[in-house]
Amino acid sequence: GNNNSGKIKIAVVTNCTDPFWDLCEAGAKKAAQENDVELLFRQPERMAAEVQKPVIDAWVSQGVSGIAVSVIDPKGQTEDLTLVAKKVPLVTMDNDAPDSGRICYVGVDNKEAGRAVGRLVKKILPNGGTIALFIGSTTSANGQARPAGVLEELATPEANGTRAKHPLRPELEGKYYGKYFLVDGESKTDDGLKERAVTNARDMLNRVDGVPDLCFVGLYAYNPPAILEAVRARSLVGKVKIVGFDENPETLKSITSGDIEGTVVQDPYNYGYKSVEILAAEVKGDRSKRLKGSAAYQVITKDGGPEQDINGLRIKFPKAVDYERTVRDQLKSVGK
Amino acid sequence: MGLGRAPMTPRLRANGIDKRFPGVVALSGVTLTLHPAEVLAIVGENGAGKSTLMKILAGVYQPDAGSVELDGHPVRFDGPREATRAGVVLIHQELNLAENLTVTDNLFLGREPTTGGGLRVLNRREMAARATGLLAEVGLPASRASVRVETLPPGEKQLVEIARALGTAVRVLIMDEPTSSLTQKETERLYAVIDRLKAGGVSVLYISHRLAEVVQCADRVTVLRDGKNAGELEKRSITHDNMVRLMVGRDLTQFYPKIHRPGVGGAAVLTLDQIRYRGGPDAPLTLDVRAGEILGMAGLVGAGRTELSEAVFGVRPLVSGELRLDGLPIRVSRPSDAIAAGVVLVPEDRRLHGLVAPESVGFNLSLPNLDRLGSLFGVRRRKESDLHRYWIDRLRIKTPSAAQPVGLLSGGNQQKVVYGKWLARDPRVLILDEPTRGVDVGAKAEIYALIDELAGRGLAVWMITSDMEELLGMSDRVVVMHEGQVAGELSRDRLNEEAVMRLATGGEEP
Amino acid sequence: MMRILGVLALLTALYAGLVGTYLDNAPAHEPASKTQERIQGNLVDVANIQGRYGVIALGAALVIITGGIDLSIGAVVGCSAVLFGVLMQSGIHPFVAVPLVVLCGAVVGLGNGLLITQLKLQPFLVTLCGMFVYRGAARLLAGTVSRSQTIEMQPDFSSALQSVRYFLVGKNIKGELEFPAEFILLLVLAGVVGFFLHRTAYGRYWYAIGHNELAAKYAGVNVSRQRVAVYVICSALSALAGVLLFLDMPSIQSDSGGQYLELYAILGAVLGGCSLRGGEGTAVGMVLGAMVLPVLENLVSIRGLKSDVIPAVIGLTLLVGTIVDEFIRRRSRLNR
Amino acid sequence: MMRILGVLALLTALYAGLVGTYLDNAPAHEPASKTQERIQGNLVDVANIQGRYGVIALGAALVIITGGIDLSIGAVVGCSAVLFGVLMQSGIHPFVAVPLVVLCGAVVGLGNGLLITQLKLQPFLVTLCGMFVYRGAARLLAGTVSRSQTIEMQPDFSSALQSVRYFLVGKNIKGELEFPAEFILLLVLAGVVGFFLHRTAYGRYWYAIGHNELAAKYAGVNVSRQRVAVYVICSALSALAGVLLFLDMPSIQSDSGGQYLELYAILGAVLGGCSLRGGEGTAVGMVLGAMVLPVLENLVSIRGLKSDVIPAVIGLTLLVGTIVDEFIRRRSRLNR
Ligand SMILES: Nc1ncnc2c1ncn2[C@@H]1O[C@H](COP(=O)(O)OP(=O)(O)OP(=O)(O)O)[C@@H](O)[C@H]1O
Ligand SMILES: Nc1ncnc2c1ncn2[C@@H]1O[C@H](COP(=O)(O)OP(=O)(O)OP(=O)(O)O)[C@@H](O)[C@H]1O
Ligand SMILES: [Mg+2]
Ligand SMILES: [Mg+2]
Repeated sequence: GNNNSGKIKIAVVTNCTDPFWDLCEAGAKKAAQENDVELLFRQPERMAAEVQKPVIDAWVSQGVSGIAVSVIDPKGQTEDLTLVAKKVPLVTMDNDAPDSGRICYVGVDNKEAGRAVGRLVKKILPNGGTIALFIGSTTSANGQARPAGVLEELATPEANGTRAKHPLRPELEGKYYGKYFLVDGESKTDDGLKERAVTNARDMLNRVDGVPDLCFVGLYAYNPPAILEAVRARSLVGKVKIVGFDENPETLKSITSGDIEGTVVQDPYNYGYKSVEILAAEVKGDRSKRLKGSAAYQVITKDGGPEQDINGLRIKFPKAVDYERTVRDQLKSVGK
Repeated sequence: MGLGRAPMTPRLRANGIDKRFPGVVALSGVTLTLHPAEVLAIVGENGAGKSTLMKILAGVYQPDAGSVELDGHPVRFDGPREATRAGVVLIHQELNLAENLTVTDNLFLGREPTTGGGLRVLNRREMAARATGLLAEVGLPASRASVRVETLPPGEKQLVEIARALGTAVRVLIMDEPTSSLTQKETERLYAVIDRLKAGGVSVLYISHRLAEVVQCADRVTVLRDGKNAGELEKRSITHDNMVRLMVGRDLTQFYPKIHRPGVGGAAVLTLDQIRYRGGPDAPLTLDVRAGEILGMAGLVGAGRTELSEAVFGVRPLVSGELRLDGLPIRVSRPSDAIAAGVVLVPEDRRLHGLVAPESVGFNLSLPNLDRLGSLFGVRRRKESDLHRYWIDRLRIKTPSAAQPVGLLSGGNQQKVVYGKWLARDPRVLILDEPTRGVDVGAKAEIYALIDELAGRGLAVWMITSDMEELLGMSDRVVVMHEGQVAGELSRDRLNEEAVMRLATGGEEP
Repeated sequence: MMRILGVLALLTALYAGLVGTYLDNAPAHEPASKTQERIQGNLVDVANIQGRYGVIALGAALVIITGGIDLSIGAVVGCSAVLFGVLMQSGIHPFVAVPLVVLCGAVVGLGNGLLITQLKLQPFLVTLCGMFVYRGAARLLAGTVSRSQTIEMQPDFSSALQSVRYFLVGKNIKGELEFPAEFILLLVLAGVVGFFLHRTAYGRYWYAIGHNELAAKYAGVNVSRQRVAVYVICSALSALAGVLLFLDMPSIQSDSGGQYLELYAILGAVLGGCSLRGGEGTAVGMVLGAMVLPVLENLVSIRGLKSDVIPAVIGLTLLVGTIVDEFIRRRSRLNR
Repeated sequence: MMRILGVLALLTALYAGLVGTYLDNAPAHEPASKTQERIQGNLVDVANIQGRYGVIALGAALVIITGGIDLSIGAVVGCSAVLFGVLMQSGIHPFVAVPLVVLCGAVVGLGNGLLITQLKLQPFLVTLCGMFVYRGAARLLAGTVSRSQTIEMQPDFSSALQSVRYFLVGKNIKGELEFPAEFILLLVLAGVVGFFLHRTAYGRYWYAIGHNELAAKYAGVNVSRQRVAVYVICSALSALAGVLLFLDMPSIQSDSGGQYLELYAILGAVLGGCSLRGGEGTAVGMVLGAMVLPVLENLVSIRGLKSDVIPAVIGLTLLVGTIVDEFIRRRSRLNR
């Protein structure tokens, strides 16, 4: 007999390993304690459905009472998740698979959050400019939704993805989204390699050398610090604006110091907390915890700002210093 | 000779040495005594345990029982390094050189002259100076010093090994078949080296299957049979017949079979017509190998005999000219083509080219014959084991079973496996490159009888050999090579050592 | 023979651990039959994955037996999976697409083999370049492919795709795993490979080449042809594994599908008794070797190990397994 | 000698392509001196990365020369980077931490080497297990480490860390890259390695062991000790590279820092003339070989190639380079 065998087991499977998910784990742990359930938390080695699936299968077969999954490819995974949802209560988090029969979704709408990034860019470069997007991969759901959101926001109301050469540097091909010229017309990917994230930014800096009104956008958590590292090495801090995504501690610190303009965060701590809370309640037949719609992202800048209603969501604009403190406290509980 | 005086303590003594390998008792209770400044020859059949004993003396193996004394003190070498330090140096039967390094590097490998203390910076000047001297001792030109070993022919590699041993502070030099790939000329130079060592007080253990050499250079002979001492011979009683009797346990009378072969001089089976091959000499070469004859081919080390045979066997691409079998042109671009045409090669270096050492005797016997053992899609087990049994019996291959890894057999028995795999194919032309390298007298006699019988039945045999005795004893006709070219041809009645040597060194036909 | 004992011991220990974990963790009230059912279900899941690993391990092992190596396996798996999806989406019937993909795999292997034998390039280098090239090819073909996306685009293929899926992967129309079809496929393929390896002339040639290429050549073996054949088989099997991956997994991302599988395949082959020096290995060993990693991964998941601990546990288990294996072999050699 | 010509040709072509791209793309009005400055800036960037690659390529090459292989390089790099951060955070002075990390690397190499020589395990297997184990160790040590986090926890170390950074990585206090310190470090280390390889008895032993282990053993070389030494050097160099990585990157994630570097290191060594069969390679070649990939990656990204095309282009270029190299060598052999 195992000393845990009496407890209810709640499982959380993320889409990959990342400090982002450490925050989520912290939240999940907290909720597990409060609800007196056993938590199984797993960050699979790579962001690939083929790595995630065996873990989900193993846990479902072992008889967990509820499972939360960060979906990688909603369309592809729907069928499998439907099977899962038939056996145990399923919560999707971070990325949704709406048709899977999940009981609810915990997470922001990545595309909406991407639009918030676009708005930051617009605010920094109101008269247009040259931008570059950096991301790990564009084959996952969030890897597609975030750049799409950014560009959609930039494109309104004028040009949308019109092919063009850069007005000052004709060798640079790209696309116009509104007044913004996207170099190469695509996001530069680094396949999750942090070192390559730096070299990608560095090479881009070399190419756009001398171009005014630059803004680099990093859409995975590690991208903004990587961009900043390259910008520093070229002594271009302040000249090249940086906008990020997610709450990487380095990013938050650099926002406070003014080297990065801002970032859009998802509050993964609450993803973990809410997922476990909902599932634990569900086991007891309590459906009241279920969430409706998607959660609100937050926009972090140096100086913060008042809350606003945007597209039906109540959005907070905390100061970077404050938010950094919150994150740090959250992380402490997982010992990171 | 003046060395008859009885020394006080022997230089090296081995007492009651036992050594077992899985399934094989290699040595049991072997005793050996080696006096200072003495050449002691060890003879015995293949698998008698000679190499094993030498490896024990040189610290490569540890004995299961028994003791070794050096100058009266018991010693136990935990590795070749310690043995070398104590002055016991072994030249292995198989070549052991780092062929990617230069000759000089190999001469000093493991004991480089260095400066700089722990940094062990090579003292290149000293290396170069000493290398020249060492090479000169074995008769290699100084120009070889900076050449990568892999570019040397086997004979020269063997000389490099010997030179390397000479470079140590050697007190006991063990040479395990040093002459198996040497021609007469180099062998004689080796005798001179041995004489000089002896004069300097060095003791030499000398293993050879060429009994004439033993007669010429040994002071004493120890004979091993089946891993046991089989007797000793003092200088005056060292004769071919005495040694053979002790080794084999019976008399071997007819050593070189001399069957009258009417077919000699018959139709050419294999014709090399004006061929030139890649890496060979510029001038074309023409040669016939006739049915039912044994064509001997002589030449010095590096004369290009091996290369020529490889060109015929499809290893070296032909640049021009034509090969004909029974008068019909054949295309040979890889060994399988030659084999399909009935031309097979017993290569010079059996470990490299002849055998898949870790695999079994049976595996090796079957390998080129799989197309005949059922189809390629299904090897008929019964037929295969019949073949194994037949050839193991026929060639008297000494092995516990057909499943024994061939690399664990003694050298001579390995050689017999190579014969077996080819003879099982019923070839038309049998190319033999150093056919009895490392083969004991008894087995040699068997192989000679076999070759002779096959030739008598119409097989064309092309025998490349550096062993003068073998050449003179077996050949129906001899072709002598010099610098990649045919220097001359000698029919049986004009065949003698002097004529061969003259042609081989570039002299005129008598 | 002895080479198999070590891996057998390892597997036995792992399976015992797996079953033990289930029994320990079984809820107090659960009837034994139900626990057994869950164990079985999990073993079938694992067997299916083992089957897929095994298919590539067979290919890797053949290449290793001839003294070569193939680092492009993972990329070929990924590329084939993507190709399979793209072919069907472009209107090629599944029954045609499967052999076509395997054929493409064979062509890839032919390329590898010819570069290695004709241009005498090092296998490690050729297949490492291949790893980039085939990964790149996958990315050029598509971003993400999945069954559901394919059926959406080609609804006609739905039932054909379903039957292919049933026979190759064992999943019924609802996506439930009915039997470990991939493992059965592995057994069939291992039988074929074993037949070639142990009963035909070709097997002898491969062993001979692996031990001593020159001696094989001098014995009349057409070394180049055999080498090429082995690379062709390896890549064709990898392509087949790509098909399996597509059918089994919810979705395939072109930038990461099949990643690392070359290492797992080689690991399986080596655990199963192949030596990277060539010339050694048995078909039974390959199957057993390939079974190790999936059951090990399953075990660590089931036991709910922390994500951070998992790599170390896997590495140490494999290492201990290898050491045990070596000792068993050494002992058996002494006692012979 | 000839082994170097091929890689030289490849490098020349790549550098010519790089400079050509800059010249082609230079804005019409830009003075030549400015263009040149930009080119130089980029070359320094690239050189720094080449330096880091080179350090591990040296280690990989030594192992390869003795006929071994080390697949744990990447994991050791990552683990050392994390360890470096953790040590400093726990109060160990940077000047002490650097040698300590390198020492730990050496201990890891000792472990690899002893397992390989004493237990006679296959290097591929041991170091593959090592890859898991050391990656796991990194994850157990910490999630993410970074310079800024370290300085925050140990403000006293700030200036020492900065000077270490300046001398090893060439970045000043503002993070500007002033000179390619990593490349200079590589040259120094290559000098040392070259000295050992070509001028001392040890080098002779390594070549001899790689080509014919038995010959070396019979010649009285302590083969095991030399093998162990080489693994120790390789892992120590990897650990040094980990320190460099920590100093050069904004942050290191324990789950992915240094990933794939073993492949890049081996690739560098092999391009530089090492044969995986052992016994071949020169120090100059190693440096040149390690220079290829960074400049190639830089070239493709400077030219603005689409992310999806890049892997294929890199793979094909390397393949063509290898083929050219082979032809040059074959030709030189014929003309000898
Ligand atoms: N490493 C080994 N493992 C197993 N058996 C061995 C090993 N080495 C030698 N033997 C066996 O021990 C016996 C003695 O072999 P050894 O090599 O000493 O013979 P030898 O007298 O040198 O023969 P040859 O004249 O053919 O060289 C042979 O039966 C051989 O097969
Ligand atoms: N002087 C030389 N310098 C370098 N290499 C040589 C020299 N002479 C011969 N070789 C090499 O030796 C080989 C040719 O000799 P080959 O082995 O064919 O002669 P052989 O007459 O069979 O001699 P052996 O009796 O040693 O077998 C070739 O590989 C050739 O490159
Ligand atoms: Mg012997
Ligand atoms: Mg020869």
